[in-house]
Amino acid sequence: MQNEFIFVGILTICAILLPVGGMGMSWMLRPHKPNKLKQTTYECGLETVGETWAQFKVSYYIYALIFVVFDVEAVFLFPWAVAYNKLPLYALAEVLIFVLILLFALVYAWRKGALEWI
Amino acid sequence: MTEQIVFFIFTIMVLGGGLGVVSTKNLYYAALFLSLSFSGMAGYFIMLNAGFLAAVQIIVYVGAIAILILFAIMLSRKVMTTNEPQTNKQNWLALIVTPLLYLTLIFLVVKVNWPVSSAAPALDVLTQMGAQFLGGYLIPFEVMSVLLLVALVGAIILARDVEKGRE
Amino acid sequence: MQNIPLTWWLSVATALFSLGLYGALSRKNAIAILMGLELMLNAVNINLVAFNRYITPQNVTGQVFAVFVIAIAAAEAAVALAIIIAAYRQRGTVNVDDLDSMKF
Amino acid sequence: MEPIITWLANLLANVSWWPWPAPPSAAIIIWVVYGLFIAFGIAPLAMIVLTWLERKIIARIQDRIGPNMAGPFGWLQAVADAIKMLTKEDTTPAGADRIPFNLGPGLIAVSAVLVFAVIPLAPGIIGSDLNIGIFYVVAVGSFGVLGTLMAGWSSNNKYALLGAFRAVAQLVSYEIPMAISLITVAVVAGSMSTLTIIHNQAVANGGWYIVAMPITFLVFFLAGMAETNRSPFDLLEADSEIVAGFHVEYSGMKYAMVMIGEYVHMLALAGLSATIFLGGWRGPFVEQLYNAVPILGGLLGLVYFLAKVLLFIFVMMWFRGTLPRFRIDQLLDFGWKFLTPLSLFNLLTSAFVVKLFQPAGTAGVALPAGPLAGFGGLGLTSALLISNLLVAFIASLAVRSLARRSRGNVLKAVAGVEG
Repeated sequence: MQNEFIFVGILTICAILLPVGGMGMSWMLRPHKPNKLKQTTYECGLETVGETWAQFKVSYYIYALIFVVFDVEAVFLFPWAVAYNKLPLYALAEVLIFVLILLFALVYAWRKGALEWI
Repeated sequence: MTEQIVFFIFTIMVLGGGLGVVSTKNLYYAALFLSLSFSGMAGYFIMLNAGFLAAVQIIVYVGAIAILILFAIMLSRKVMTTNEPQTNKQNWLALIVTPLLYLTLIFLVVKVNWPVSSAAPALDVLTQMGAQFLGGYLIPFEVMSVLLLVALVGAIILARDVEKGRE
Repeated sequence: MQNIPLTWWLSVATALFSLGLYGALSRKNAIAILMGLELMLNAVNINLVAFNRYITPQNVTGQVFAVFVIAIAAAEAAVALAIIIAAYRQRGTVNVDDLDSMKF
Repeated sequence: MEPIITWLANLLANVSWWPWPAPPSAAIIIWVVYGLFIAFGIAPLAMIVLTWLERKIIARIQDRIGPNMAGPFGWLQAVADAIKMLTKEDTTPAGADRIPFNLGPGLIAVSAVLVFAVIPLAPGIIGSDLNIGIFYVVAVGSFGVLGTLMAGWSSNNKYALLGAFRAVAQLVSYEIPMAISLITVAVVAGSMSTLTIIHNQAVANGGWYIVAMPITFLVFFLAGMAETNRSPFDLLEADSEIVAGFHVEYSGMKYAMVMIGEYVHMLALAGLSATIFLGGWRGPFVEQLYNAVPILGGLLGLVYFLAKVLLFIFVMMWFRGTLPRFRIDQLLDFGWKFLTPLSLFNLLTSAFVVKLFQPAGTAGVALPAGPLAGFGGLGLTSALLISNLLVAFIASLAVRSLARRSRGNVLKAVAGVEG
């Protein structure tokens, strides 16, 4: 196991203890008096109409989609950035091609109107 | 000893998450179980001297693919009901085939004498990886950007044109 | 590290692969099938990285492959979900048993 | 951490009264203490101090006094709020998915706290110097996105669900410019480790990165503000217009967890900006003093670091006090159509400049030196500054021409309606 990640594990446990401890303490201290009115959905006092699972438009999905593509691109660029100092000039040219192809993807999405919030 | 305990914790996350994905009727829970499984796998990668890959796993799977799946579940939500069975007619066949496959593979895994090396793991994983992306694996690297471009174009056309057709 | 033999990793990967295969074969919902596929790809990744660590620890080829697998999984998920959404909008269902005609 | 670990190890070596068979190693003890300090010291303190500070600063900007009744300068107000949150009844809406509903806020808080593992507080005080440092920061941020979606989805409230989807659209949009500006930093520093980044910001190596890469800094900081849901990017919360976004159904301690997540995230962003762009604990006399008397040097470094962090916190609150809120379409446009291309171009030009100044190959790598390698760190800094300003100038030209075109379209449309 890699040594330097042990602290990340310890910190994760401590960080999980924070909400667990906080909610546990509040559970012991706070009053528990639920009633039907309190548990209704909060809509500024109005009655809820219709079901919660409203239909969503597809723009949300398209933003997530473009994000996935660029996220993967960023993943590939991080090791390149670290190795960059130890590589000859061609490293720049290759990444230039890589980034330009993906910039083309961005331009395509832009021209297609996928980046418009209607 | 500690390592084995940590391994078991991650195994519970990975396999428990996987079991949840295939057994729960609620797709929302399935996606959350999937994220749990992915996180456990990131722990595996850290144990296997692949810290960078662990971060990639979290970023791409938990941060992007799980989110994308949740969005897609939301968009096709209307047809999803949790009270009817979620399995199809071949369920019984799958229940027979997959354990058989599992047993066969386990048999192979145990039988083969793996040439385990005892050399120390590489220290400069990141530098090596960057050098390999731009050296030996240059073509896959560049093709990957084309693949991402094609995926984006295809997905936008698929998702948008339908919307236009409905208007 | 050598406290954990290689076969443990391989067994977990096999179990995960079988789970994913079962999910992909038996579920009705297309998104659930996709999740099964993702599990299978992840099982392959465990194998790649474990082999890299135990058999050729000096170089990182297995990890490079795993990064490619993850990237392809992302592209696959993006397109697959777009197809599912398109199918849902056209046909009003994401049940693969009902999506059996080649022409919409 | 090494000096402290060695110190404790020496201390433990002399202990003969340890009750258990084998004492845990010094490193583990230090790490557990430090982890508990981060989770139970920094995080609640961030919430209490920052809420008070924010109310005071915003009040001053708006020509009010702010909290002034409880305690001197009203600072007990924040403590009172914390106690109120702790003892308040916590209602769960009837149709909520209970488990994810409770997990969501926890996940948000955990993801914010985890960032502190790689932020060095002072020379010698860092949780763990990961070689993937700034990449790790991007990774743990992903859990926050998932937590947001879980919180909104499980509430069984359509406004919470809508808010969660908007929030996630915003968070993922700004993750890209943030990641790309971090890549730019990694190219210039040649490493992702936060300690190496601080080391490379010594005056001899070219000085603070904010001087060398102002555009990268701006992109990072703005994207980070959007990631923390701070005004002017806080439209998913927008407490003066809508009640709240994804966390509308939360009350009591779970609401406090969402808030802790927000404020700790804000502190982490300020700490990261200070580490990456302002040299972290770097300042006059720190290193000399650290080499002579480690404790004093460490304290001085901590003071410098806190001063830089407070500066960034103040800037964030200043933004909130002065700037109006974005609309969602403007927000996404700003992320995708401006920050993302800008950061990509900036990455490419910075990489080119770095290549020009690259020193000859070290340790086994045969590489010719860049043509301008003789100028050293300061030369690199000034060249990067010039290239950054050039990119900014070109970007402003592009924005101007695009804005003119869209204004022309609007004018044409108006003329068409009138004619």
